[in-house]
Amino acid sequence: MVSTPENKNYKVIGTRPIRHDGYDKVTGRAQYGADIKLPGMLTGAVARSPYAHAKIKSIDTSEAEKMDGVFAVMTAKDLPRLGDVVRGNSEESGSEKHLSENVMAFDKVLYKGHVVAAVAAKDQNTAFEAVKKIKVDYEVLKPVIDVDQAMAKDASILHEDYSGDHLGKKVKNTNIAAHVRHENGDIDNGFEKSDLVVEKEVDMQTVHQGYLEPHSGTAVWDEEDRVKVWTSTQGSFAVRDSVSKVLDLDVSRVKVTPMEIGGGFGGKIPIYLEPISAVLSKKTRRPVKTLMSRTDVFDATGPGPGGKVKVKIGIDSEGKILAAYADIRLEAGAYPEAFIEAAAKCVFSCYDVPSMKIDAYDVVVNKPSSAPYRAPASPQVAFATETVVDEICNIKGYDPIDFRLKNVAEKGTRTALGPKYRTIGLKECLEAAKDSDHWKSNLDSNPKPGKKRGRGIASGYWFNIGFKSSVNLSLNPDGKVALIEGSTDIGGSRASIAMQAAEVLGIPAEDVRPSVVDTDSIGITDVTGGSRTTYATGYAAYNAAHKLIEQIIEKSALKWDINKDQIEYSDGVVKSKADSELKMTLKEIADDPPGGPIVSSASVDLEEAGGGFAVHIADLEIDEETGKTDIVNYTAIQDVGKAIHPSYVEGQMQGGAAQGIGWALNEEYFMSDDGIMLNSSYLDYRMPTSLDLPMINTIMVEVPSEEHPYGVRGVGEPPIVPPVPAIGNAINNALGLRLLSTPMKPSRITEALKRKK
Amino acid sequence: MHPFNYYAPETVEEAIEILSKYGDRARCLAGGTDVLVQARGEKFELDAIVDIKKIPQLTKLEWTDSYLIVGAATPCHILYEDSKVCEVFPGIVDSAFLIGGIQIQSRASLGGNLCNASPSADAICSLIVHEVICEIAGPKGVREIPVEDMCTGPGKNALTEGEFLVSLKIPLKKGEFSASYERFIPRNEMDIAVAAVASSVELSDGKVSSCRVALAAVGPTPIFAKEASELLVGKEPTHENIKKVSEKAKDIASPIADMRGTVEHRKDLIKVLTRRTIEKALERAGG
Amino acid sequence: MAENKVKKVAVNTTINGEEMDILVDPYVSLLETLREVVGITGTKEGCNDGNCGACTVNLDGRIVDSCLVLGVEVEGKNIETVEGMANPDGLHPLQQAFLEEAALQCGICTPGFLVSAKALLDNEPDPSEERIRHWLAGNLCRCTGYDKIVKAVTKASKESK
Amino acid sequence: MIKIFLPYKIRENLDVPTEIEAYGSNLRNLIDHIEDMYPGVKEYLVDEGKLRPGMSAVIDGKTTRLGLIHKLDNVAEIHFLPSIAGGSK
Repeated sequence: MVSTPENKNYKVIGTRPIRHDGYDKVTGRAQYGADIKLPGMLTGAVARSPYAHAKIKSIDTSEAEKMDGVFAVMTAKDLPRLGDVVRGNSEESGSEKHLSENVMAFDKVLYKGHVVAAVAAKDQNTAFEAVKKIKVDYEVLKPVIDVDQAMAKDASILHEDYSGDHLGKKVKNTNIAAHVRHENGDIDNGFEKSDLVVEKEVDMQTVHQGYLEPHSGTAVWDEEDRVKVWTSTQGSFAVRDSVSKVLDLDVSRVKVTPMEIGGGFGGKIPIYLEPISAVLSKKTRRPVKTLMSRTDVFDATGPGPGGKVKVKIGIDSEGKILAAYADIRLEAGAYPEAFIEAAAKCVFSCYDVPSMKIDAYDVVVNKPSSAPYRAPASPQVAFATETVVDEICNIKGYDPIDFRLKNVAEKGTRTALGPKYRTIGLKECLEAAKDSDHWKSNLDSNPKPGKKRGRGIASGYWFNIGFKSSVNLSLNPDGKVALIEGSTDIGGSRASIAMQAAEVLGIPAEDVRPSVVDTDSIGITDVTGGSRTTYATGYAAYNAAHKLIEQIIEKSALKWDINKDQIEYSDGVVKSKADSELKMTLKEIADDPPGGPIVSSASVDLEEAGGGFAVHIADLEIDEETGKTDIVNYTAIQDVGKAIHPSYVEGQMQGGAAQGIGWALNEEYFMSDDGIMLNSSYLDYRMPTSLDLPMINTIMVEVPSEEHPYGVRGVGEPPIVPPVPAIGNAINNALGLRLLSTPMKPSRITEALKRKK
Repeated sequence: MHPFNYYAPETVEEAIEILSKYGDRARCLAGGTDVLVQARGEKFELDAIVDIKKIPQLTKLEWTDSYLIVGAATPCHILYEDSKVCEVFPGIVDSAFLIGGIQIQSRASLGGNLCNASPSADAICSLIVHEVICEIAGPKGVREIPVEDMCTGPGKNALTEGEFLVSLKIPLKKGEFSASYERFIPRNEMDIAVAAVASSVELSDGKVSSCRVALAAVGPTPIFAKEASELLVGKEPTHENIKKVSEKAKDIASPIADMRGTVEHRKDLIKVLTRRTIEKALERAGG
Repeated sequence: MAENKVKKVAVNTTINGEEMDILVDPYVSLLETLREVVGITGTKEGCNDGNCGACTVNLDGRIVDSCLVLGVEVEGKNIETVEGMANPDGLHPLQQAFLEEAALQCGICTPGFLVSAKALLDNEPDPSEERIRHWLAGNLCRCTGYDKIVKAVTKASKESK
Repeated sequence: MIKIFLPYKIRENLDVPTEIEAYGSNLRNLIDHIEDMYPGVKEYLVDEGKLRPGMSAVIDGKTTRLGLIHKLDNVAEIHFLPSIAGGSK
């Protein structure tokens, strides 16, 4: 497609080497959070609230303390009470008080599964039995479990002590933690001039990231008041910061060693068990490991927000969008922050909209405190926008790709929040979709009797965050390079980072050996999330590799006693420009270099890497009698900037699509009126199995980002955005029915079919 | 989980003795795919678990002149990997092939599925339409009951203290008999039935000489839909006649709404699945 | 009811070809036995109720969810886990194919998939895509969308012929 | 002069037009200039000598990571926006 910024033929980038950590992961050697074993280690277990909303009147731990094999019991009294300070301005907003209360409730439980106490015991079964003996006296309160209930006039209030920020005004006694607005142009005029205005409201149930590895937290609190933590996390430094805040310790007293991480998708950014294990360790002077069950994971960790989104779009008679309005109400869960600013940024991101207005509400409800889930809030808003766009195309008979191309956002288009796009590749994705075998194929319009087929298309967006990353390199005496980084590797990032260093150094990917290390051993590195890792940590590796070359040249100059301007480096060889006989391999220069070993380090604090766009095409088949939907053909098209390791880029596209398909068709928090999740197991939280999906075709479009030397854009998040609307649009195509609630499960389809008749 | 001891008796008598001693604080362990999950989930507290797989007749398939006798702890895969069972009882195999995934089928048994008495159990409807007889051993000796009398409520069965299910006797039919089981799940595997139906038919001179329809996940126990079944007996298996059975089955279904399905959807599904399973059974029976 | 006295049970079993005597609490799962008693942690816990397949092991030639087997049940049995797949000559063709096809992202489900897929290929050298998908339906993966896993199993089946 | 766009809530509460113009050699000076024209704005943008937590400045399409020391050479427009959380709460 477009040439990359460095504009050259790559030797390493774009190839598909075996990932460095792969051998440990196919042999069972890789150590994940639960796999750690320390000498004298005890097992922790937590007591959780059976109620979604209640005041804690008292906690009696005496029976548990008396049990054989129980070493310590803790409650929130063992944690410092923190004030309400807003932290940071980047990925770590929110309040310390809420951070701490979410780890363990002080006065009030705000969701079923909220931790109220913990024990450390000789083994898991003893710990579980002890937890059963902890008696908590609750005053049960009425829960609010969705945005309508929470925003109602007489709603039960979660945070009596908290003020909501409603367009800059402090408001007490509200579950609306924030109301923000963005305005751009004159929408009243825009709608007035419109030839057609379409409005839809979608309703999305809470969903879970569903990572296969439950959370864990292992800690040792030593006599010097230093806390060592081992955990499975997307960000060891984020854990260090959070743990130090909750325990009121200086960050340097906390050392976090990241274990291998069994999936996260945003959900392994918050802390849960780490401070609990630490306090239990302080009380017992022994290492403590605490694990979650699958039900705990569903009940008490990071769901992606449910909520309601209303979108209204007006077009002129030529099919150009004139105005757009969005009303976004998302569930934050128990504590504020439902990613409403991200929602606002994403809602009209695929279109050039001359006038728009967005109202977004961050609403607390009695569900677990929501965590980022892969492009947080973007799928929710895309469902509304892409449904409206599809409806416009249906009403006017427009080709859905042509309409999107006519209104496409591209470089220079003003985005919803105001700033203009830098180079982006949505147009190229739409063109690739139009040109794809899938789009050109005939939808089998004559399926088996009783079955209907439909095709849907949708676009989606996620911006990539930048932020801080650090990388150290050292040239080993054998001429190979050790790469030290702080980005926990959730799906092949060791490889994609090492490959960027290898490209700079002109050596094979396998000659750069990456290690992910603890927080004492590398500079600050922000979370593996926000589609930033290959971009930002890769950029740090790129810079560090260039610095390493500087070192190599400097030391060669010393060794040969010539001016360093006379030396050039390429592909693992240092040469004198003047004397062709004078050259050394990396192995030769690495063997006893003058003035000490050859090392380098680099750190970055980056801006966003231009946005990432995806376009998905879904063909499905519906059994009209049962409402069962099967995906029969699926294609994911995405601007990936530059695919460093194409296999893992495809993997992100396929995995994101699969999660989105699950979200569209079956996944939901099925809540009782009391605020209890009734389907908190893999049996009833229906994630797709291998038999539920077809092969997922991928088309990687490469429009390089302007902000990265190789043009990298994040690739992990955009692919979860289009599936929900693509499937909704395909269902409409098959049946002539608009389903506006997720999941679009069989019973909803048969009900809608009956209503239609 | 409350700690329990493990017993692995090698005779029926030994098993009865242990079960009698512990009463409701003991459970049999066949495949463990339900009992271990429930013990862990604190559905009940156990002091003893009695592994019955070491009693030879509990894991045996035996063909007699009148029956296929399936040991109660025989894992599902034994059934669907046996070509004779597949040929003679495809309806039973339908169920055995649907319980859980491959891992579960290595362990889970029809007997366990029956004793667990879940309203949505995949095996029970098939057993009902095959007129299976349960052979139960207990302190007072061996007794036999028809399978439809086994489930007495959600998770409750007809076994009394010290008793356990030894085997399932599936009667061999002389005529053109076959059966089919189908469940509806939103996914394609690893799911619990939203609604399910098993149907069996026996043909004689182009007419249905016997028919049995059983429904799951639409009542507190799997239901033998007797009144629906009877509508086809003595009739030709026409669309119109099958439709009457389906509609009656739908009437009989009395589901609840829960996370797995709505009342209306479940009732509609019963109608669809009744028709589909009867048609499939007819096709298999050679009709 | 008097306190129920529960004693550990001695179990003789063979794990990845190594016969061993272990002492287990009668109520703990084979999964916990492998991880906590034997000390091999390649077998993972994803749900502890038989719905994810992360703890799949091969028990006397059949795959099972080790969370739904008691440790005491494996007396005299033969267990194979992911740790037993590679041999001194190298990786099993499935392990190699998973690496080459990028069939893992986070890797937590990988041991279960490998053990399951090996049992399939041991008995059926040339399974169809549909058969592979059906066989692996008891193993959940949240990262890959299964595409590359199915391709890797297909590739290994072709290569081990 | 640089075109400046302030968040809705600041405009609404301090009666600032949608689009204003200001100048400064760096972001700090620019904010001081805005404050001269529209007293009260600085309080929303700056806290303890840094960009206020939760506030970001997008300079010609790129969110600054340098904050108030960001030099403003050849800059056309700056959007002050609520920063977007994507991490831990």
